Amino acid sequence: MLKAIVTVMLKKGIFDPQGRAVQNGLESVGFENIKGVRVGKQLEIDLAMDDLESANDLVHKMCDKMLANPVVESYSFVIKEV
Amino acid sequence: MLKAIVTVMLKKGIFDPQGRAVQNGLESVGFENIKGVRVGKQLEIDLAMDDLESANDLVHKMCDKMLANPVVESYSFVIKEV
Amino acid sequence: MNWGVLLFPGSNCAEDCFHVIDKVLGKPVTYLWHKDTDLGDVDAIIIPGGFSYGDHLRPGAIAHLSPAMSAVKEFAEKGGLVIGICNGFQILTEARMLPGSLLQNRGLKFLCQDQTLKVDNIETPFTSEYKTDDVLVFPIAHNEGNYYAKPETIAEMEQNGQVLFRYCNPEGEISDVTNPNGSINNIAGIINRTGNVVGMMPHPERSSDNVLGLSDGKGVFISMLKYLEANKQN
Amino acid sequence: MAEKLWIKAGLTDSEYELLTKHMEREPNTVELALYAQMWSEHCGYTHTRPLFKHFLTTGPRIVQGPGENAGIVDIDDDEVLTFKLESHNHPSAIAPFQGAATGVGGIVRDILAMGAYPIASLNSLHFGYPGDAGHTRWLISEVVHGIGEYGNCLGVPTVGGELRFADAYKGNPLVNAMCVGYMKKSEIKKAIATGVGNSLMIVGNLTGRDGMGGASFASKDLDEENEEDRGAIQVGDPFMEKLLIEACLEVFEEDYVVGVQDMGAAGILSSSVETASKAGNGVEIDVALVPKREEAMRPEEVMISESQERMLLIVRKGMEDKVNKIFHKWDLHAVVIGHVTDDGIYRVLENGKTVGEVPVWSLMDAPTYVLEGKEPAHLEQTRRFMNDDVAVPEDLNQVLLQLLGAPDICSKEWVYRQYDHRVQMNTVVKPGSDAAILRIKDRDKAVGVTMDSNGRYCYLNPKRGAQSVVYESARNQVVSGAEPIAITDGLNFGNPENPEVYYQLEQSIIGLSEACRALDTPVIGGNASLYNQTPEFGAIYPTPIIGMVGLVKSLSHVTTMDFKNTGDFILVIGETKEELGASEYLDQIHGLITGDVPELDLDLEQKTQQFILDIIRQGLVQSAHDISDGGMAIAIAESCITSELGAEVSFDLNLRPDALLFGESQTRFMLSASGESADKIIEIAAKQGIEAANIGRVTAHKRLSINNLEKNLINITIEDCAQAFNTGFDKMMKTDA
Ligand SMILES: Nc1ncnc2c1ncn2[C@@H]1O[C@H](COP(=O)(O)OP(=O)(O)O)[C@@H](O)[C@H]1O
Ligand SMILES: [Mg+2]
Repeated sequence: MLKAIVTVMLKKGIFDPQGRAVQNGLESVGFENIKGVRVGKQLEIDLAMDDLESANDLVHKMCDKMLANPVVESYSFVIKEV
Repeated sequence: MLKAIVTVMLKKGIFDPQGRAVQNGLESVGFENIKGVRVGKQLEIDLAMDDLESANDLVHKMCDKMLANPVVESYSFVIKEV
Repeated sequence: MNWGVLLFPGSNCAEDCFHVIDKVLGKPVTYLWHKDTDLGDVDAIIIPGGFSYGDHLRPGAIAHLSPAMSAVKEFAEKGGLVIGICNGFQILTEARMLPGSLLQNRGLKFLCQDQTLKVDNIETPFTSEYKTDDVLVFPIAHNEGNYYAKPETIAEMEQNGQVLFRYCNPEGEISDVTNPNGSINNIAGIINRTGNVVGMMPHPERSSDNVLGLSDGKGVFISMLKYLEANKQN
Repeated sequence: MAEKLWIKAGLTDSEYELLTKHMEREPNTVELALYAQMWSEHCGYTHTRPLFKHFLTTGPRIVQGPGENAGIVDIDDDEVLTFKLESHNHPSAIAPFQGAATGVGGIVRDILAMGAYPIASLNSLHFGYPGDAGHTRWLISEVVHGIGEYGNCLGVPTVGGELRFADAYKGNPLVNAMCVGYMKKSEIKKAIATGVGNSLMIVGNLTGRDGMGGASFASKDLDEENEEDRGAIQVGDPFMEKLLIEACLEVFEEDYVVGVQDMGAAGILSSSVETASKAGNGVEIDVALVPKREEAMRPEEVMISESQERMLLIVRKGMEDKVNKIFHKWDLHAVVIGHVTDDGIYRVLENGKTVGEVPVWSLMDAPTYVLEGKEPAHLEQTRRFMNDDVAVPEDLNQVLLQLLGAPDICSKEWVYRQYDHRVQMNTVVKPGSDAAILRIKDRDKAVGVTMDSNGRYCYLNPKRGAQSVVYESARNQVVSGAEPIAITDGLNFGNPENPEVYYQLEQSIIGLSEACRALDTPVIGGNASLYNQTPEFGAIYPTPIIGMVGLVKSLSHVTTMDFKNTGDFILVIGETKEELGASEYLDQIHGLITGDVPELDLDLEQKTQQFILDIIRQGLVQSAHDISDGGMAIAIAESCITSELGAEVSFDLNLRPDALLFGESQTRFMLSASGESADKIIEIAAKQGIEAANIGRVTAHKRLSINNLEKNLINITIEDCAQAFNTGFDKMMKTDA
């Protein structure tokens, strides 16, 4: 069994209103030293497979096809054995 | 400068409709071997500080106070130097 | 003229679009099912609003991969008229049938209000019923209506007259203050390069039945109808 | 049992004794869990059921009274509406987004279970004043977000409701959701398990451990000890619910299904017990057949799980595959989990082996408690309030502005902007007027929907307060052109075992019943939520919430509160008395929650409402608005703000200026009409012995001026009024969004 942990974030340069809102929220309750916040998604995908390489391939395909929208998002992932 | 990468996921045992919909979606376009998907948030927080320990403390506080709702969510984070 | 309204699990404005074509326009209309690849003999396709697949992942992210969408692409490539409204717009951008993408509203909240708009390009099969000075009222109801595309893309679209609708205030002024969701250049609706595929966040169908006190949206469907009729005769 | 396991399960010693008598033996753990759930206040209505006898539940338009998932009313042309409200207070206090969202989901399934298409959603929300408490602001935004997201995704327009504030709700906010459904008379479904051998099929989501014991959780105070119950959080999945609606309605078109029940509190258990009991049948359910999301669930966990978006269908023998096929089309499945039996026994199996069996009737026969109420101590004092106890403020313009911006009165656009109130294309009058109005497609008629409450009134006079709430609901209907038909009630109270709370409960129910009788608007369903209190903040105000539905007989009768034309005359119908007690004005301006609720005359009320409806139907009225929270001045200002027109009015009343402007005398309306119509209205009123006065005109210059006895009381720009009204909410929430 493998677990892919995929992170999808808005591309750099695209304004992230949610990140800004979180930053404002944190600051309004007194947290300091925050230079910036960005909010994205994390997906944990359990895979019934053992071969790391083919899993790697598969997750790339999933991301390109569905999990991320390349117009506005970038993705990265790691695959762990579980 | 430090960067905290915070992951907020629904607690285990709590139903994650989004994960289920993504799993079905992936399956419907032909991806196989998917045993389960859970979807959560990832927050990247840039901190204007250098001390890892106090950053650690701060991020814990942020999570407890605002970033995660302990009733339904659990969180974890790593802090990196950037 | 046969109209088709494409149904996904989670579409919730399909009946509304159907109602307008059927009862307001009095034209034949059928539902198209997302699992089908045969669209029958429709002349125009409406991709309605709603929350296809619950808007999970991203609005339109799952729907655009459905079998019916490949058929819609083929239909459009042959010049068929396609209009995506709200979630339909999101699906069309996900399918890359239209440029750009729709991000979350900058206010981070779902926005339901009667919105004033101006038409930017009246020389399309979707807008011929309007005048450039018209200030129209169409309801909006969305959480991800904040139109984004790369600056180069935007420049190109502006140059080609691909921006169809812009958000304005009741006086017709277009500025950041009159922008409800943060869309670049107040963009509310766009058209593809070949001029037969439209995506728009505001709901023309909700502004088509006089009983509801709004009627400006009817123009979109009547424009389409006239275009179809003119082209059928040729 | 050595340890008193039943106490832990929430049953008393005497309840335990009773159930062993019913069973003629001691229960095992599965059986004990069945009783604990079914005999909780939430499922068994142990404290409220005896009081329901006061309700009027029948009438010419009533097709179905209480006893089904929702009541049904006839709206002519073989068409009916079904509606009900439900509370989700405790879940919303703990996980406000999910609590509120699943509240909407639950009530929508009740409507669906009747066979109807949900056409409108409403909600009544009560919170403490946010003040500096970020927590309350968070609660408000999460609750609103949860309601919006669920309804928006479903495509059911959220068209109305209310949002009210008082310190009494600080520890225990109220979230009550209402849903209205439409169907043809022939499409009505019932929650009944007839036909021995028919199958019980579960449809929708998988079953997990969510909301474990929610029914008994809702029947306790919110205190530290239940913090552990927090495992009970259910997550809503509106997408699944949307598919359920589509698939169920498609199945209902065929003759496959004999009964339907949604799964709410106590899940599979209560839905199947209720359907079996209605048919006088037994059922057997094998928990191993239930599609599950989690492993190693114990039988009782499966039975009482409150996983959302599930329904129970009682399917004709042999039709199971056909039903499943339709669900399959919607990417769902329908699974047989058991059968209807003829022995009257509720039998739980696990892989074919019996793990619990009890008589169906005994589960439905929750013991009831009729307690002794005691008048709350505070009434003695609050009744003694005299108007002279407070001085008339100097600057009445300032008072008006302050009231316009007060939390209970200010514009709630911040809230309803987040709700899709136009989807389905029926919304003729959207949120922001008195009643929301939905047209019925292809017909010249419409329905009015409202939700109202007034906790402060009920706190200061439970009986008359409850009456006032029913009347206010009805006034909201008639000014919109709708004839009130029936109500659903939400009884939100503290712990009924406290005699003062019990008194409030009993008196409120009596008041509510009397008003419903007087107006001939029967109670066709409702919900009770007791134990709304916390150790820190005590009990909530007694808060009966009224959801009302009315019929607009022609679209031409639809009327809104905004003035329409300059030069129209402004009329006040009804008598303004020197009544300050219980008012918003005393509360907001003088910081006093005291006095008695304004007087009510049931006959006069009935007569006046009929009169308003008559003149609207005759086409004499341009705008109509009821005079309620904040009194006359607020009513006029609201009609000005919504129309962006001014008004110049004057009175000749021998009253304190604050009572004239801000007092809340009941049975009053404010209309505008053209000159000719105004005369006619006054003439008709005179004939019927109803007070009506022409007090001035709608003006183009955007000012509001109010005089009494030639003395100017109010002179202010509409812009200032609008500013106060439109920014009040943001100020309270400290947002500028
Ligand atoms: N306060 C009330 N007034 C009138 N009827 C009520 C009230 N509370 C509950 N009922 C009726 O009792 C029946 C059972 O209610 P309930 O258990 O809440 O149903 P459900 O589980 O479907 O929500 C319903 O028909 C409901 O309308
Ligand atoms: Mg029910």
